[in-house]
Amino acid sequence: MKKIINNPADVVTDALRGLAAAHPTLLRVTQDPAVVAWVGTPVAGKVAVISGGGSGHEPLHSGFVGPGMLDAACPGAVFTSPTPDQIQAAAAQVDGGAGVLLLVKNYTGDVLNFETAAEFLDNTRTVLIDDDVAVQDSSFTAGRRGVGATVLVEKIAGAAAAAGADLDTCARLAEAVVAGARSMGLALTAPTVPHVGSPSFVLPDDEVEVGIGIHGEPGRRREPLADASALVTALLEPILDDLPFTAGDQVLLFTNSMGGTPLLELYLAHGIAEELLAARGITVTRRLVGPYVTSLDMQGISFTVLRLDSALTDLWDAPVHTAALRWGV
Amino acid sequence: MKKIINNPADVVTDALRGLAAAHPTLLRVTQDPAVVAWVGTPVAGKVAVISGGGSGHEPLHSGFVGPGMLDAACPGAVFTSPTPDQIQAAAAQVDGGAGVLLLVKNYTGDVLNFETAAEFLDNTRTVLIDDDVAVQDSSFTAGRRGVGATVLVEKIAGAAAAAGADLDTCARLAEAVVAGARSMGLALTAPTVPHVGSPSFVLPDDEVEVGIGIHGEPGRRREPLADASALVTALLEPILDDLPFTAGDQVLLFTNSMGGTPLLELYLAHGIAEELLAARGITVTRRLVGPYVTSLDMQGISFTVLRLDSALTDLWDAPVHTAALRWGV
Amino acid sequence: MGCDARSVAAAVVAAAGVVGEHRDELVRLDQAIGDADHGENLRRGFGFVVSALAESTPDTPGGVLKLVASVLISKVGGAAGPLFGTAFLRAAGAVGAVEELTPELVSAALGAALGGVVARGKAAVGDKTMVDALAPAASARGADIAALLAAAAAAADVGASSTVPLVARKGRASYLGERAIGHMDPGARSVALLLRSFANSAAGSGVGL
Amino acid sequence: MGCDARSVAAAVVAAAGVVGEHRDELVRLDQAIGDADHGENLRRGFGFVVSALAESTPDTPGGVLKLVASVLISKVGGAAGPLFGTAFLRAAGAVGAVEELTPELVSAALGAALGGVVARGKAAVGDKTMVDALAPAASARGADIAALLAAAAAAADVGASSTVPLVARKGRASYLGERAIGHMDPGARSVALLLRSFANSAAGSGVGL
Ligand SMILES: Nc1ncnc2c1ncn2[C@@H]1O[C@H](COP(=O)(O)OP(=O)(O)O)[C@@H](O)[C@H]1O
Ligand SMILES: Nc1ncnc2c1ncn2[C@@H]1O[C@H](COP(=O)(O)OP(=O)(O)O)[C@@H](O)[C@H]1O
Ligand SMILES: [Mg+2]
Ligand SMILES: [Mg+2]
Ligand SMILES: [Mg+2]
Ligand SMILES: [Mg+2]
Repeated sequence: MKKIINNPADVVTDALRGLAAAHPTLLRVTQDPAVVAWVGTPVAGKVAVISGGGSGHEPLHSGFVGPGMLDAACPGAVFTSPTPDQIQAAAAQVDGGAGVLLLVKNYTGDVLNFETAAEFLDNTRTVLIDDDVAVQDSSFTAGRRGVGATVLVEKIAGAAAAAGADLDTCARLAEAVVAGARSMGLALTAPTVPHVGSPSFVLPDDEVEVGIGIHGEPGRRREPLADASALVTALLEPILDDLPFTAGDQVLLFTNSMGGTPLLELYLAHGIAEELLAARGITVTRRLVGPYVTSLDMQGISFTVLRLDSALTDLWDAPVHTAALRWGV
Repeated sequence: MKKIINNPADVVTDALRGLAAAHPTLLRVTQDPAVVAWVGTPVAGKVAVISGGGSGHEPLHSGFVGPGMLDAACPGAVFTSPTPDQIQAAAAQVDGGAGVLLLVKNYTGDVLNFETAAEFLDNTRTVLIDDDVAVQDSSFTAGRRGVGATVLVEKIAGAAAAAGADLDTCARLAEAVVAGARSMGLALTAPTVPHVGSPSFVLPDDEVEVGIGIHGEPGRRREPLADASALVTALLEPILDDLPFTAGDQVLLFTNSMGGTPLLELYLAHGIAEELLAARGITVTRRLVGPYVTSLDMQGISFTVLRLDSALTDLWDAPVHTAALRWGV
Repeated sequence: MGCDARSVAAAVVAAAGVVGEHRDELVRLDQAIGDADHGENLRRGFGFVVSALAESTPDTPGGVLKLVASVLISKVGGAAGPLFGTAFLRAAGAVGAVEELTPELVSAALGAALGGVVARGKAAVGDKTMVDALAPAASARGADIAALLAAAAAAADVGASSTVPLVARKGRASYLGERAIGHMDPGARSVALLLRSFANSAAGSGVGL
Repeated sequence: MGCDARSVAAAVVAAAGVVGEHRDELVRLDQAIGDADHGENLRRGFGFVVSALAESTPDTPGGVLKLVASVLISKVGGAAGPLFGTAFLRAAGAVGAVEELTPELVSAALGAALGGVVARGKAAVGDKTMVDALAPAASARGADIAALLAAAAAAADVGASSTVPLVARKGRASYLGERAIGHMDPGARSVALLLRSFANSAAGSGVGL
């Protein structure tokens, strides 16, 4: 394993120390339990927006803490949902008296730990994010995973809270984003988890994993490596057909790197995706391109498409100041 | 080779199409010759700031085009300096009548091509960037490479131009940044150039290349893989000793990913670097952490340290709106 | 020698050792069909449990089980933290405040643990989760605690093995569809390991647990 | 048959073919001590040259050389684009507007090319660059153009080989220090390849180039 780390058991603690050092005027980082909060919290009378999840997906979630987005993030161990302790500590730090919105990616561990924390908290609402069309949706299973849409939910709910919306409204908007967003990803290589030391799966040089999540789990199927146009199509068609997105829709197109993909390839893929959407009569009015929801060093991409209306667009455009996403301020 | 591309010969063209699609209100992208310009150019009476270089270092340089930074960037083929045609076309597009500042990384190819272009242009100033302490400085050699400091030069010169400084002043400030900045990097893995298809070098699992550049060239020496503290020290000590930086200095610390390094590791390294500088009595007053000067999918890091005074700090803090760097606007 | 708080605590410490020994195996199982953290999660969690017990051991078996529960819930995260935590919490509830466990109480504890896991995770037998090991274990019977736990451990082993050919309906392996076939569920394996360790402790200490 | 614009153009087209055949070799040489683009840069550049010549062939040897120069300068980039471009540009200047080349003019062209490369790149013999191939080539002599170019190509081959044991002082290989030892300079190799191809064209066409 080649990593720039000291003790593998301490990577999250050590990285949080670096995060705190890098953003002293923006973030307040506490360890044990680990919480990354905006220095301006609590904001009296504002709904507090909290998310969290396993580490290894950076900048998710800590990179999205700041005015206009998350009040706090709870980083778990690598690929491990945070504990109720962390979530309760985060809520105690940032609750401004107007309620706490918990944005939770739909994984068993995340759901259970946020559920436990919520039992100890007053006036919370939980919104589950489950946008991954690679997973069959069914009430008999764990259901769809939360992946790329998480960033969009966090941005839009965070903007609503910043604008003074109440807890119900923030939750409703977050749910609207979840309802209108679909994602799918593929991997060219597997990530290497620091406490494991070997790649999470082994992929031959001429194959890709299609339908991957963000935890190094193998995908739904392996396919031969194809050219960018074919790969982009293999991801976008299931996304568009699922909601479905149809001609006349206005959408946000989010082209995400899984971590190790060069920006050159990411923009190349984004260009193909824009052409594919245009050919379907779907108008891209907002876009996000970059490594935002990653899986350590995994090479691969995912797309998220979100149907926009003017309210969501305005909230997307609203000022945000975080380590990883910033505009208007 | 596993890449999300179509024809390897078209990667830059295809990626530029995606870049244009991703940033329609910010960037104006022309092909053949390839130029990425801010849509607001030319700005009458403002010094135009232009940079460029081989592709494969994204977001450098195209991701730094926009108000407050570059007026235009000239992306060459992968790891190949741009042609004089591109540079002349860029100047023709963005020259606002107050002169053109050419920011050039010190590589033979970049120097020669910008030199040729400048012969055809009126009222230009060229500033060479050569911050890499891994290379021995000598007037009998190609001299030091331009690496991480490039972002800092582009930001500060761009801010000066935006504030109305004249060509001489902009050039002087760019030179001040070059004079006060030092960098060094290491790699855990080699990049794979699309038109080659195999990694640029082969590195055993327990070795790192120390003193690498940003073109997949091997480094100055190989060393055993060590823990993060040792690796960070191996990069920072030569940087600090070179200028030298001394107790009492106020600096900007730029912790850069070579492309494939997880943000978790990057922040971890940044934290160690902050501690090391603090132990030397050097005060970090500004920081930048992220993948800004990359070498395709290479895993590795580099540090750049820039001595700041209040003028440089103000220019660093000035609003900037580009694809990859944005604040205050 | 009765099965008091001290012996329960000793059994938990011994189980923590077993978890440590099998950490890599559990990581590997989770790497195949999950996210490769199960072994590390349990190692970390039981490490905290051992520290907590070293600091102060509660004076009833139920107190020990409750301490284990609260450490696992608050320190582990992931799916295993809340699920194992809930199992120990319900087990603690089932044994109440008695000074010494009986076979009936152990049986009740296992049933309560299963009930807790099912209540939280909503998995049924056959979904390829720890329930596939815990459910048969909870039905085991025995004349004394050692015999009961030996039977439970044996049943859990069989249950864990039964997950190999299954497609998963719960947990992370459910994302894989058919590709989960052929791999043992890591949580089922860890349940079997814990029960085997508890059974060994019970057998070693002579009478009960 | 004299060495007119048409034969010079044909020699350039043939050289483009040789560059294409050796593209991977040149990439490999540059991968070892540079950035792995030299073969691709020359392939791309000479591809444009061939297209430009196909569109319209200038009517003097100097005109052809100047067209080659301007395509290489404007289309290649990197170090090789301006350096080879300058070489051809100076060569064009040296032969002027004559209709047919003579051995003296070819010799002058090689000398001018070398002068141009040195003026721009400031490398001396022994710095492990294309100068190590071009300098000995420029000193070659011959009774006719074919003989002259054959001598130049042979000298360039020796010069290219002489770069193997060197530490580089110019170009990208200079960043490697001692680690550049044992590798041939890619630009020196491509100079040798071009001159060998020109020599073959000259020999093939009977008299001159
Ligand atoms: N809904 C569920 N019900 C019961 N057990 C479950 C459920 N979901 C997951 N598990 C168990 O949890 C184990 C995984 O634990 P762990 O790897 O620690 O958490 P995570 O899946 O969050 O990474 C699985 O092997 C399975 O036995
Ligand atoms: N200063 C110089 N003078 C002469 N030749 C040089 C100089 N610098 C580089 N070269 C030649 O250029 C070659 C590299 O060309 P190329 O790979 O196309 O450009 P780059 O180095 O920009 O990637 C080297 O092998 C060397 O022969
Ligand atoms: Mg996990
Ligand atoms: Mg190059
Ligand atoms: Mg797991
Ligand atoms: Mg090269």
